[in-house]
Amino acid sequence: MTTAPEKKPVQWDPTDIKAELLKKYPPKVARKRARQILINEALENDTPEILANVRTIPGIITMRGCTYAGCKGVILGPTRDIVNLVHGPIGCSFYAWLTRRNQTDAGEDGEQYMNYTFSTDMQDSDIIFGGEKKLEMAIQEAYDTFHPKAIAVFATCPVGLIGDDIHTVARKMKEKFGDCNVFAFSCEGYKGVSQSAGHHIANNQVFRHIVGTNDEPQEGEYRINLLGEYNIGGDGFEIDRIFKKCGITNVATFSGNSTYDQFATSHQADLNCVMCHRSINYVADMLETKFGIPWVKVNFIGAEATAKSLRKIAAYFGDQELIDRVEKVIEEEMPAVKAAQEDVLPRTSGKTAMIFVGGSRAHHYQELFKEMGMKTISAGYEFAHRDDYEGRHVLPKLKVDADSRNIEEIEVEPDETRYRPRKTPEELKALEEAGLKFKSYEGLLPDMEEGTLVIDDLNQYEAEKLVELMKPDIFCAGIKEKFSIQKLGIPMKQLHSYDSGGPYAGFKGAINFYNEIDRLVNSRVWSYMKAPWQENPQLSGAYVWE
Amino acid sequence: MTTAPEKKPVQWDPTDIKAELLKKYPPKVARKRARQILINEALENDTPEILANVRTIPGIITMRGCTYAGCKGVILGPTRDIVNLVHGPIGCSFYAWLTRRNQTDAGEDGEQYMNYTFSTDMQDSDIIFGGEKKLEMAIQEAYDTFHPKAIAVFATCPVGLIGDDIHTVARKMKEKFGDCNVFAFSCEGYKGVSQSAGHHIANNQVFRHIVGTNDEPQEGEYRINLLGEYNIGGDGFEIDRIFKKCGITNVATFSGNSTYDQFATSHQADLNCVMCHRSINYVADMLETKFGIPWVKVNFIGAEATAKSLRKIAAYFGDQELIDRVEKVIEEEMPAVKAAQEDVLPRTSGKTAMIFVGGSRAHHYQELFKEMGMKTISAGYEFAHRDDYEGRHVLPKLKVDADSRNIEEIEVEPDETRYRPRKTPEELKALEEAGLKFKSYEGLLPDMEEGTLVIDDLNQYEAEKLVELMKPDIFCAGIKEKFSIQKLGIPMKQLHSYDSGGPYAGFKGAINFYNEIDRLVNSRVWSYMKAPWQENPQLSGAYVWE
Amino acid sequence: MLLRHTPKEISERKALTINPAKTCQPIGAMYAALGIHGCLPHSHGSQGCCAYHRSTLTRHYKEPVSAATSSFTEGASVFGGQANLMQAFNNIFTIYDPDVIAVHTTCLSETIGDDLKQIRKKGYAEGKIPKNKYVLCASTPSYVGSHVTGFSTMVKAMTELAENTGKKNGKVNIIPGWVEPADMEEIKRITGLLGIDTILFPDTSGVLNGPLTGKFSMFPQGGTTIEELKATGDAVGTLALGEWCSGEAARELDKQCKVPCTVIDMPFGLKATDRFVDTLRTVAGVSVPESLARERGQLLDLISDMHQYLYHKKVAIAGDPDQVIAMTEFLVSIDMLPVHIVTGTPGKKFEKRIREITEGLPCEVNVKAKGDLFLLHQWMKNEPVDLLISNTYGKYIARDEDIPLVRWGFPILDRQGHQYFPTVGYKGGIRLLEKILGALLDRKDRDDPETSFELVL
Amino acid sequence: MLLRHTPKEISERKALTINPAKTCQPIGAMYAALGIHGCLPHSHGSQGCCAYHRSTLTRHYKEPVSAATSSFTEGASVFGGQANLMQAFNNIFTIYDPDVIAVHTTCLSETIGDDLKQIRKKGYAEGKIPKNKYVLCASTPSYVGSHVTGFSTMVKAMTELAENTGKKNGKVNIIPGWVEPADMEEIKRITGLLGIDTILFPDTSGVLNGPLTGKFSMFPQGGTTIEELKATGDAVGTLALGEWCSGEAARELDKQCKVPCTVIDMPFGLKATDRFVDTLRTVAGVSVPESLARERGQLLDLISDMHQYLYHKKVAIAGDPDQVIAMTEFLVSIDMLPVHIVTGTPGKKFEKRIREITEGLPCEVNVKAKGDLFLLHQWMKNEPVDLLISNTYGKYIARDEDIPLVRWGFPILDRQGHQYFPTVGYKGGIRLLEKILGALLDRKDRDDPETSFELVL
Repeated sequence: MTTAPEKKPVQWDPTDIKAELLKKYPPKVARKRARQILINEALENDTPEILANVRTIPGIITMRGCTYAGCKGVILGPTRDIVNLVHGPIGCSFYAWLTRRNQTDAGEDGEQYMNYTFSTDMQDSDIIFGGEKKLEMAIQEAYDTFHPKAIAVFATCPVGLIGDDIHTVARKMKEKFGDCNVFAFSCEGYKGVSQSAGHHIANNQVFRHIVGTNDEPQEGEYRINLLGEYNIGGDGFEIDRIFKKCGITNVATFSGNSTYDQFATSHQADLNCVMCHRSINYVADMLETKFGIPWVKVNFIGAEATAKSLRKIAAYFGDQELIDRVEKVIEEEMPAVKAAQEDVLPRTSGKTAMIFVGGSRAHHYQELFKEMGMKTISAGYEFAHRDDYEGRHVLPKLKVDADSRNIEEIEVEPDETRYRPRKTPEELKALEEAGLKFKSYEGLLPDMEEGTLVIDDLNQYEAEKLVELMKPDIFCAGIKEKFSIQKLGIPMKQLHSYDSGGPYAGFKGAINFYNEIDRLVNSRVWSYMKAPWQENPQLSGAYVWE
Repeated sequence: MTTAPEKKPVQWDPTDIKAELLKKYPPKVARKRARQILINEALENDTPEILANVRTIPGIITMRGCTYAGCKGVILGPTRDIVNLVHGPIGCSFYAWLTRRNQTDAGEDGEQYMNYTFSTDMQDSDIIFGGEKKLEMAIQEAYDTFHPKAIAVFATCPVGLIGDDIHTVARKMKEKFGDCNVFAFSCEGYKGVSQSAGHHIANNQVFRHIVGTNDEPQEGEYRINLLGEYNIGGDGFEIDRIFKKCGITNVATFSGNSTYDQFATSHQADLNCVMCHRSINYVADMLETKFGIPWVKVNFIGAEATAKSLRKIAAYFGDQELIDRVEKVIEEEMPAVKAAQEDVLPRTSGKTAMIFVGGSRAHHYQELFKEMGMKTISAGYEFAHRDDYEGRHVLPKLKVDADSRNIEEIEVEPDETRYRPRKTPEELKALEEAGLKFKSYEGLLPDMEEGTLVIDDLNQYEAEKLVELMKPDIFCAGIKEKFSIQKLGIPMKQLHSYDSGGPYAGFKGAINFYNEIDRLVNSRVWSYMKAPWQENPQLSGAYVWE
Repeated sequence: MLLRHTPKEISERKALTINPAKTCQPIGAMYAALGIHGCLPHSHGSQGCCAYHRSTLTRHYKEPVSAATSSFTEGASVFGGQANLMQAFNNIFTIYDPDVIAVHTTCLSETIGDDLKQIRKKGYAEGKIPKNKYVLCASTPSYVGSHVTGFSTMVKAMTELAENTGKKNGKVNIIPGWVEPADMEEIKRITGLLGIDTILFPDTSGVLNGPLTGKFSMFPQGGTTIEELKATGDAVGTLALGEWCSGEAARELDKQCKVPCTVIDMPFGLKATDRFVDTLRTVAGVSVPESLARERGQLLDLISDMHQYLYHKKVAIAGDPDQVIAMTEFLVSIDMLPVHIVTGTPGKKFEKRIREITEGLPCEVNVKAKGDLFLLHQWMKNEPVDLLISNTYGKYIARDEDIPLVRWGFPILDRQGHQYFPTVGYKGGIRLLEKILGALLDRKDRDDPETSFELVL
Repeated sequence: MLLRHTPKEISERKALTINPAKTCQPIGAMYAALGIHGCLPHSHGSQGCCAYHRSTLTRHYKEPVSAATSSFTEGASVFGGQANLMQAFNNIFTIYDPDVIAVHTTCLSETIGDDLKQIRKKGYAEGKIPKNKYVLCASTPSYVGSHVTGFSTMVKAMTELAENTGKKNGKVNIIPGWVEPADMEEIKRITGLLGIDTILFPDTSGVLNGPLTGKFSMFPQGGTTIEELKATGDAVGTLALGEWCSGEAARELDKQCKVPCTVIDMPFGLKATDRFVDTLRTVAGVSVPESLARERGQLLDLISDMHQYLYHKKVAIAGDPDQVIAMTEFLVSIDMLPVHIVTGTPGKKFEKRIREITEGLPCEVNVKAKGDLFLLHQWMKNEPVDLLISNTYGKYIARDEDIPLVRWGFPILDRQGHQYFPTVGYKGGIRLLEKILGALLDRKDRDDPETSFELVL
């Protein structure tokens, strides 16, 4: 494998870059974007403020999707035994059909609707006369054909506008069936400012309609829930493999490879581990408030991060047997990781990356790049909030604006019968003092080097400029961004869906990632950009044979 | 399915056609070809004389192959447990590698070398210094690698010329190995005038080196050998299916799907059934002379012919149980045949065919066409002798010419210990009187209508002319002929290798053939020859929209 | 089983669509708009629509697909999207500087009743749209028709630019319909061989099958230019390929500019290509050159050579109406048996055409417009086929039923080649045939028992 | 198992060839001769040779292949074939009336020592060869080299016709080597794009990929004409593609007519095509047009888009030297790992080139000239691969080892398309890549567990 020809060293000053990015914008746009583009100067507990979770500017070619995508696509998508029925014109259902690479095991019961997509395929008559009847009939037909445990209904843009009352229809059908839970999501695409609103709507309803509805005792010790892990490319499978090896019981994953019953019994877990802070931290809060389950932030992206997260869980339970077992697992898994790391390091060290995804991934994946000796020179989120950048300490300061006001916040009280604090206040305090932080997330900024560029809601124009100016060795974003970046001769890795790869979580995932990035940044392919006649373009003007 | 557009009726007189075929030839060529092109006026027992089994004229684009092809390709090709080693330059081995569609079942012992080809790949040094050493070494390497029952060595053109003594090498290696029979064939390509010489050389050596070498008693009643059936497209499998159903034991097929041991025990059969008269009638004679096994001509091409052949066998054995069983089998098999026949007849009746292949196929296949209501308006053989056209009564009259003189005729005597007449002369006479003819073949001519054209060793030029003038609905020959005929818009069916089809023998084969010919003569495809702008070629010369 | 819950028994569904064989209008409008040079498609609605369409087109083409959105929020949904669109005009022309913005609506903006043309007027009036720039408007409610309808509507919107100067320019308009960039290139090659001066619109060749050169251009070299679109009004006639995709635009041109039109099938397969070439020859008064006749003969040659593997093989097809009609005719013409035929797009005319084409076949034919892949799969369970022709979503059915799949149509998300090799025209027919034969023969090679495994096919 | 007797253990074979990766000279001479317009190839030997070559070429092309033979009998083999050949000259010119007969020898006529040129002389002298007709003579003993050698020898024989008038005609000779008719067409298209006036010889396009029209022509429209062959002597230079196939002829032209020559690899894949185009550009002093650069960029785009499926996949290759060298380079250039490489044609230079190309790969590479498929199969049993690239005979190995097969080279007896779609040039590279990806992704779709079955690839 040969390395692409050495690039010319690019001297850049972050201030200049920022100015360059803003230069072409109309003044109003420039002013707004200026607040979303930040030159990092985070110090411990002192992070600069960034504007996030605000409207995308019309006409700007954005990376963002909609609320429906966050709700149906991201959160409910990977639930395998729920029939997810989209109420709306056909497109919304079509586009969310199998495009996210959530892997799913049909399990012992064999219920697996992930490969299907269901829609009411609203027609103009439904828009004019209302679609409730059709929705009701569609629910009935789904029930008659499949007899699923649950049917979830998703509203698309016109549903809210024409006033279809999907919740009433759902309730009615649930009562009619008796053996099938039917519930609905008011996740019209225009709500909120990004997918994030959809996550919230989805999680609220899952919490309201499923969580805590099954008190049947479950087997297993060291019982946790894994929150905000969607089993893209099999990440969840790898994490579950590690949990199993450690003897940790994962009661419910929210929501990769999940089942209805996992959500229903998730209140029986003793610890909530939060992966993607953005999409689910409020569920962790609600689970604590209602059932008394504490939560910690974990990260299984990166081998070291995985080891650290496992140790956190072991420390929480405090059982020496578990602590030993976790250490043994880490000891067993790390040699292969180290070997892979050593293999790639000579080829990857000193290279640079940019990451613009998520949620949390723009933060988590920096761990993996660091393990490869690569520096993330610019990063940002697509749909995060300020706390994801600056840490949870800014939460009280966040303002509720017109868009976030419309996203329901559930008021939760301790459950009358099920609330059970897992640790006494003293135990919690002792754990905190021993370094185990609960309900804590410091955000992206403190983990990035000074002078790096942190940009919220990056758009196509800025992405192209950034790449042109800073010439990273790799750029990470989503499918829409992939090929415009690659046209510039820079390899691009999707970190939403991982292109074709994965898992990248856990120990085996780290190895996969090292090799994948090695492949990308060291491929011969990027060295062919110029044809020989461009590299040596002089023309003889006549037959040289003559 | 639509029928191709009705052709203009072609009025032709066979004399004119013949004249037209000969017109362009140089006088010497015309004179020779005139004797090979015959306007049929055969009456029972009175057939006109045709010139056959003579040299192909140099420069003429012939359908014929060589002696090596007849020996290695046709006869020994379908023997599965013999390592067939070609001594010569690589080509001869390469071309005879898997190209004939002989089907073979690896059987219980699992020995199956058909998918391999073996060669000494002679180099110029071998030509200069002799190839015996290399041959010896190649035999040794084959033996060491595969430990086969037998290794057969085939001479290619240069071998005879440089004087390699392959028979001595074979004998030496046979003695050296002890458990592997090694024998050789002097089947240089230039011998004889066609493949036919190669069949003869092959059969002689099989008879000399293998037949009758295994006296271990074999199981089964009503024991026959099937001679001259090569299991192209699975014909032999279908015939064996029928035999099995009838309770007839097929000891050895010469040589489709055959094994060494089948040949070795074939002298234990009680009747020889000859399919392809051309390639093997002399083996039948030798088996009768040496072991006392009578032979009858059979034909399993055509459902009626199959029934007739089965009845012949049953009649020979004369056992009522067998006779009844054969009738029962015919009764069971015929309804499906009749149904298929009735299905195609409305679409095939009245159509015309030409057949130029073989051996015997140009005769046998006329049966199947007749069953479809189709007339064979011209036919001929590629490598047959006069007796195949005119019947065995001409055998005494055949002259031995320079080419046939070189093909060995084995002198056979009754075997001292193994000769055993299967029937008394009285029994044979009684059977003859009851209509069962032994050693009898009337040839092609009596079975063809008067005025049809019978042409020996048809060549490309004549084929094209024939098709242009007589416009048959289908033409049958080999792969070399296929596409020049089809370019004329006439479907062409290979009857050497059946293109991709088969089996066409037996009852199921008949059904296959009806359907295949129906497909060919009624395909829509041949109706598209003219583009619409050719069918309606007037030009407006300007935009019609204007 | 991937689709383990699909029962063999078919029960009527009146309200529930499962695994659709269509998507909604806006993506068609976006694809069509990409066929105009220097055009930025714009989705007037929630930003998710635009993201979904860009993602799907990107996955199909493995190419950048630039498009903007009005990024509706709840406010816009209540008060109307005019402010968003005005802001978008300004931002787009300032930042990306396209020659034209092609705006299409969504179910959202349609439901609230935004009037694009009125907003455009305002855009010009307030200087948000520069005087020398263009904005096309297409009303593409997602709850009517399908992606095909959206395509058709945007193509029709292009005719707005046509100018009838009163002087014919001698050109023939060709509306290719929703075909691949490589198909559009092939249509141009064929008209070039015929020596006809044409305007092809839309034309995504050079836009969605671009090279990798180390440079990114938001507006690649390809696409029908504004000048060409203007000139369509002076053309001598319009040849529209595919009633569903192209008929409306052709008739609109006739209505607006008195350009006479002929609507024929898309030129997939022998007969439809014959009609395409013959129509062109007739209307333009040219001769068909030997080179093109040779391609026809090559296709025919291949058909006849391999007929034994095609004959009476049963095929299930899912796709868009114009494509499926032409494909069905092609299959029938080569003696194959299309037995289950579905399009997601509504239209009784589709079923009628299929019935006509398949009349007299020695088998029952199931056909449904506004059908879905779930139904097609059920049909296949009841009457198995030898081959499935569909977009990539068919792979789940193909694997479950162990049936070979030829990927054809939109979207193809898991194989490459459709960008580069046409399936229209005679050469395209050869490619289709190569694909069909490859699928059937690969299966044969896999399944043949060792006794009859074949070297020569 | 189809090849159930092939042991994993490799023992050296000195005398026995099993399942060869070559055939003998004459078929190459016949194929080359078919690339001359109005030429009837003639096999001077036993009639079986001619029958075998015609059959093999027919099965590969599914086209008529006309060729004559001297039909040696035992007598001719003893007394020499002169009488047969004289008779053949007379018959052929009388009956078939070709412009030229291209005679090649066989092991038979070589062993007995027939002197073709002397017989030709006699043929002219005795009027068996009309004055205005031509006879080419190629000595192609089957026991030397391989079919590639025979091809090369006949191409060299063609240079006999070259005439050096002393006045350059401004043309560039291109000797394409043993490639498909579609490849020859593609080479002409590329030189056309470059605006270079060329003489391509031999040229089987139009000969072995003809149309079905209801007419049969023994001498189809294609092929290099005698006039063109004559003009090669006045060309400004010769570009020979492939040392094995074309080097000899190019050097002969230089020797005879002082036409300078350059021998480069066959233009399969990115880099070899780059060199082909760049050499043409340099020697002809032309600019590379944007259209060709775009094709290059498209190939590169596809490589980069699908690199994840290609990267470090192991490949076994069997084929002819010029082709295999170029293919190996292509695979290395796209980060695949060609690990087992066999050609049947002898020549240590082959192994040297392959070693150079594969230097530094992170795997051991097995390479053998004068090897056979039996050995390749044994290598594959010891070090399994992800893909096999070979002619049709590889299908037995592929099925036994359950490895996907891309059919490429000669002969291809069981699939169609090679006649119509080139694999040379950038477009050909896209096609090769499509085939390779198709094979790998079909396997992936077959083998992926249901949990990770993918919609988007």
